[in-house]
Amino acid sequence: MIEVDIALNLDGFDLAAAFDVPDGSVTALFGRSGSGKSTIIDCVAGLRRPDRGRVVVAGETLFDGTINVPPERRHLGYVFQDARLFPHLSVETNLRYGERRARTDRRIATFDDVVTLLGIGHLLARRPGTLSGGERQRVAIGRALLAQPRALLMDEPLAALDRERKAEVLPYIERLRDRFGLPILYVSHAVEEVVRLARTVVRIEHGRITGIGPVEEMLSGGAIGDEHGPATVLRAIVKRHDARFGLTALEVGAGRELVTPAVERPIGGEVRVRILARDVSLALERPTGISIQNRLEASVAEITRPSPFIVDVRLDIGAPLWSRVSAKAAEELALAPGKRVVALIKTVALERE
Amino acid sequence: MIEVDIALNLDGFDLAAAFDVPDGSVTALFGRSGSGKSTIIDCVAGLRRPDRGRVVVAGETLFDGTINVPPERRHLGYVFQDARLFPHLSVETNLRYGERRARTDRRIATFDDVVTLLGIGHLLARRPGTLSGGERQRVAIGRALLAQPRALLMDEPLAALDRERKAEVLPYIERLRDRFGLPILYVSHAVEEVVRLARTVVRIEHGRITGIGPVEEMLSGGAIGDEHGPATVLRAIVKRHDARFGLTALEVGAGRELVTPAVERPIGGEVRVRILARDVSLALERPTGISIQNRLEASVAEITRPSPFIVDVRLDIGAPLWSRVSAKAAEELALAPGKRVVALIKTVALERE
Amino acid sequence: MLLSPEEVGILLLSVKVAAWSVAISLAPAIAVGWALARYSFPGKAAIDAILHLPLVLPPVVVGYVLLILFAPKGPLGAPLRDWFGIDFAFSWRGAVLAAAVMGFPLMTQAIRLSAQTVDRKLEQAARTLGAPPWQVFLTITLPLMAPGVLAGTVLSFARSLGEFGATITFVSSIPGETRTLPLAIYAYTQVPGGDGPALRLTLISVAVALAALAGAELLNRALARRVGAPA
Amino acid sequence: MLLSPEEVGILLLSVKVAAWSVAISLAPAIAVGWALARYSFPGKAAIDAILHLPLVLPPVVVGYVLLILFAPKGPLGAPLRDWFGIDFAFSWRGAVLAAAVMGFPLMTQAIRLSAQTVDRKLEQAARTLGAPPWQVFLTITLPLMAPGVLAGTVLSFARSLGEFGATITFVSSIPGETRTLPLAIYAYTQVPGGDGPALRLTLISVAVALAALAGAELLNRALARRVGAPA
Amino acid sequence: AAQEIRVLAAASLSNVLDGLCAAWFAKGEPRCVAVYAASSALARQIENGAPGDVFISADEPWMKHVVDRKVVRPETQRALATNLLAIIAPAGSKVALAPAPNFPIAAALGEGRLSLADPDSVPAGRYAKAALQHFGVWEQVSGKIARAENARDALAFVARGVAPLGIVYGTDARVEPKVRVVASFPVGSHPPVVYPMAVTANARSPRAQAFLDFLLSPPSQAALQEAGFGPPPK
Ligand SMILES: Nc1ncnc2c1ncn2[C@@H]1O[C@H](COP(=O)(O)OP(=O)(O)OP(=O)(O)O)[C@@H](O)[C@H]1O
Ligand SMILES: Nc1ncnc2c1ncn2[C@@H]1O[C@H](COP(=O)(O)OP(=O)(O)OP(=O)(O)O)[C@@H](O)[C@H]1O
Ligand SMILES: [Mg+2]
Ligand SMILES: [Mg+2]
Repeated sequence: MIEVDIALNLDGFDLAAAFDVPDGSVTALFGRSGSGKSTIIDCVAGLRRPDRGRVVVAGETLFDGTINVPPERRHLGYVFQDARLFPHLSVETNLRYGERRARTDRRIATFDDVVTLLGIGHLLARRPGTLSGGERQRVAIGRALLAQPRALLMDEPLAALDRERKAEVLPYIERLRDRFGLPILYVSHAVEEVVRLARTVVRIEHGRITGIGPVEEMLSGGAIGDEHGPATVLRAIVKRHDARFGLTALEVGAGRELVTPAVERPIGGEVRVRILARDVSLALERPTGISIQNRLEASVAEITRPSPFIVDVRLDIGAPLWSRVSAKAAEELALAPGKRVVALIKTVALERE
Repeated sequence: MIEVDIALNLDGFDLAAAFDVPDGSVTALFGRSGSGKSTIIDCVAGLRRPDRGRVVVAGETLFDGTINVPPERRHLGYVFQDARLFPHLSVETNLRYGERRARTDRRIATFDDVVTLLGIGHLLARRPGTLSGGERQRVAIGRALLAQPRALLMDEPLAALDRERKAEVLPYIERLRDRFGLPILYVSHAVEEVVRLARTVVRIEHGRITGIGPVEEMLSGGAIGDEHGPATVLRAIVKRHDARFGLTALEVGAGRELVTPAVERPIGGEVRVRILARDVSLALERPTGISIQNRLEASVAEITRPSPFIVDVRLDIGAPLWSRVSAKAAEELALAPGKRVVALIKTVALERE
Repeated sequence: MLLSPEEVGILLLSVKVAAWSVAISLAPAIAVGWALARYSFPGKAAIDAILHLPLVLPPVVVGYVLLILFAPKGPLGAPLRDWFGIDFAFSWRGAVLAAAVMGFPLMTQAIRLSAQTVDRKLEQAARTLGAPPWQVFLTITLPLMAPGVLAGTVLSFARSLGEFGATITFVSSIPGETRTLPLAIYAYTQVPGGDGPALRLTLISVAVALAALAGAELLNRALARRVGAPA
Repeated sequence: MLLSPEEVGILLLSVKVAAWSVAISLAPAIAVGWALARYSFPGKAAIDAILHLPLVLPPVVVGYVLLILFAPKGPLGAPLRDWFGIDFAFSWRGAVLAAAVMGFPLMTQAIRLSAQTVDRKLEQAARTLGAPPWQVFLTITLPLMAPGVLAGTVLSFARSLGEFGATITFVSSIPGETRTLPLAIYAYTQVPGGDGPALRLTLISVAVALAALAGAELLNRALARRVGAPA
Repeated sequence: AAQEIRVLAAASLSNVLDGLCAAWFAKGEPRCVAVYAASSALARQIENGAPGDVFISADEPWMKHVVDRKVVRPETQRALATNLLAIIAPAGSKVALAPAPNFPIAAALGEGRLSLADPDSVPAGRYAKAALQHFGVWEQVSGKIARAENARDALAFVARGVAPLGIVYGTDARVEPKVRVVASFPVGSHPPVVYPMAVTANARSPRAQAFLDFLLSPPSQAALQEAGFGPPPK
């Protein structure tokens, strides 16, 4: 766990922030350019001294005004917004720099894995001077991972990467998070990344935290989430596997079943599914002859309007489930609290990314 | 118009590229990290000398092996991937650097407009050293625009910007493009940006062009969109605005209408919509009592299986439209080429990003 | 410590000579330092070596070479005298020349060093913004080289203040004309019992150097602030 | 040009003295240059001034000060001799000391200059990767300072090769012991008809300097390649 | 090497002394190592404990300095040789001057300067000043002096045509083809130019005194006079 509670003043720019990053989870710092995200991360990493406050990682107090553990003994992997590769060392030596100094009792990434994942094998002998923007950033990510950190601080790590590479790196970061229980503090302007990785979002404006909460909640508020509307995270139990179609049936809430692409969990195991509100359609009756596999009986619990033309509906399916529809659809279906409807969710929309 | 036809070899990396950027249009260079995008732009800007080939802007030959117009007389606005602000000059002096040297007969941007647009008014007296990543990039964009260039070269200009700022800067670039007929060569990994700005996409792999074509064509189908399945980009004409529900009806293909959240374009104007295959459901008959607003008559043109359990269907709605469904749904609906179906697309899924 | 009029005269002369020496060296040193940092050309090593010669040779030899070259009938002295009316022999101008020659390698190396570190990507950016190479040099390269120019100036000024061997061999020690602080100090040390006055003059030298360095340090800090480096 | 055994002896002695001078200066110059570049502390200007003194003062005065301090019975000479058995007076070690003192400001300034330009963000990155400050210094800062260290070494080596006034005053001109190239050249210029041998020795000096500079230039290019700067 | 004899000598003696050292060694005596520097530097070094057996100074004040500090043995002090002062001009110069009371040296200089070793600090200059004072012309030329570091440098200014006239040691003047000796100052017009020598207090060589005697022997003196030096004063 990373616990942050700091304040500092930078020549007119005032910053005060307090939040936690639990183990095995990603917390995203979300805010406009210049709002103070990199500054906060610098404080956690020990590169900037807060005026006051405290920083605790894995129970160890790294800063509290008296204590100020130097960066090299914090064991945090920092991927900088600007890659900061060492220009006089080869790519390989850059990568090995932290690895050689890592504590041997914690090993989260091997050199070969990281090089393969990031596709930088052909660059190992080069100096950073001639790398392309994305190549530089990939090496920087690898370097931070190979230092075998006990937490990751990532400042727009994927901004310069193409989507294919992103699609390869993201699951890797997820695996690190899950397998080693790493807490990750993540800055990104890309909502998809945040939605995908983060459990919690810390919203920051002009150096002040204006909201902390689960991704679903924070992204429904408007400012950040209006792209996809709110999302629902459901806890579910694996009921059945359908090997023929590559599907898994999950039990969500009281007896209700949700069919998703195959989940590699034993029957009875617990999984989390995240369902974007934009992927949930509503029907008055259970339709037939339609490709949408999930048709769940539900009742309307609550209706909100994040904008005049958009309606977010909280359904009750034994558990809450959010759906976003257009104002016109809401009127056509005469949606109102208590009304019984069928929630339609495409199986492919539940593909774990 | 920018005409590019160049070849060069960089210590083992071989590049050959030929394409045009017509006036008043944006051409996007699309390719993976390290594929040679920045190198091409450097050649156009005159910062790197191709081994052979030619570069022509607005009819003037800037390079042809004999001629090699120096960068300062090319009058191209270059937004670098790394901002490259002058560290010893204030933000204001950085901005004014090109403006002072600009030809007075071409004036595409005024200082105040640019500063307001980019929200950098409060930074004018600062030195670049203490700016945040996004602030730096904004100043770099402003600096290039104020040089009053006759064409723009933009290398991931918005990568470090938050979405609100992007949403402000993008229309401005569109206006420059339209009002002054600027040709713009644009590098970005963000599909949304490209879809929105670019007319043409040049796809590049390992220094070789593997495709040039209109955005609709290049970004539809599997090649680029495979995270969510293929995507469709449709060119559409604004037909009607529905002020009450904040909707716009677009004509896509022969008489077929698509309802999207309101688009700020006059009736008759042209827009592009991008539709992810995962957002397109299929039904055998036109369903009723359902929140999904778009129900388009279609026929199955082609069926592909990117994985055993996933089926991508190319529909014909006058134009091609991709849909992704589970193998189970495909079997239930007995999908086969020629079959008539109804494509269902949620309005909220079409929100312009 | 009150200075005698003679000491004041020596001090002023020394400062004048050192200041002129720096002034006439600056432009050529910038040009040469920059060229050495940026370009490879045939004979570069030779030029570099010639530049370093004043360091390697005993100053007396340098002075002697200057004497041969710039004597009124010497190969350089004659045309300079005939065409431009400049006469170095036994004049403070000769002292300036000697000091400049001795300080030049120091100035050039410092400038070269900082020219090497200027990021060419910034220069490229300036070109795309419409600045031709000479403007790029004046507005980007030179300001970013400023720390090196400053350090080179300090080194060369200090070296000029302290220049002895080449000066006395080239233009001798003429009170009020070429007898700078080191020459005066030397003269005192050459007579038994001259240590007292020599010490006074030495302290004056130290004071001048201290003042010059303090000024340079202030400037340097201002420069550091300008590029926003953490103080 | 064939060298006489005497000339070879002088040459070897000169190179030995200059090499030792550089060798003993290097570590302190790096430490001092770096500290001056990075830290502000009370008395910094004074330290800076003291470092520059050997430039500002006539070398003879520096030599005289060294003589007084390091004479066998001098305040530093006596303890050094009694406790460590090191004797500077009138030995080649003294010539090394004189050369080192005279070259020190040159070396320090060059190093300081390049220490100023090392990007601290890279040092920060190294710390987050687990390197304590001394490792950061050795693996990041120092290699990035290499051009300055190299330039400083060249300057100081050249200055050491050419050092005359302080050396002759401090340790005299003892054949085979302290009579380096400049001292031998000087000796020849002091006697009638000595110009021929003096010229030969001068050419030897020039050749040594040229060789040293050519080596430095090669190293410098290698360094430039290493950091991937365009050639 | 413990046997060798180390001679600390004024730099202007170097070429003669090298020959004499060789002759001394040829006689089966210990090797002689000559250390040349300015008299002032040598005197200070001796004062500070420089190892050396014999000190030969270019002037008497520095010898007196070391005698006063008891770092040479006063009883061993002898004069090695004397020197003459000559007025010189560039080889092509037609100037004619003969030292006499109020002789027209200032007029002969014209706009030019008179090249001397520094009259305040260097022996050669001091002697020249005394000679000029003797003839009553010092006041006329004192503002036109170019003060060289030593007599050799003074000679160079004249040889290079930078100064029209100079006053240097006769020994220096006679071997420089680019200068012409205009006149010599008569003995008595200035204090004798004497090179005093002595054995140092910490001399270790048992042959130091013998070396002084050798230098005063007729063959050595002949070699000195060959180089232009005069015999030691009686
Ligand atoms: N001097 C060089 N020597 C060898 N290879 C080089 C050199 N300069 C660039 N390259 C290589 O050329 C390729 C193209 O680089 P470029 O910067 O154009 O890529 P890019 O398409 O802009 O990538 P990105 O999206 O990561 O910025 C890269 O693989 C890079 O490593
Ligand atoms: N030394 C300084 N003096 C004054 N202001 C500073 C200083 N350093 C940083 N700032 C300001 O502090 C604010 C926060 O900077 P920070 O780098 O943390 O922003 P950020 O949230 O990371 O932005 P971005 O998304 O653009 O990277 C910025 O407005 C920046 O200009
Ligand atoms: Mg930031
Ligand atoms: Mg690039």
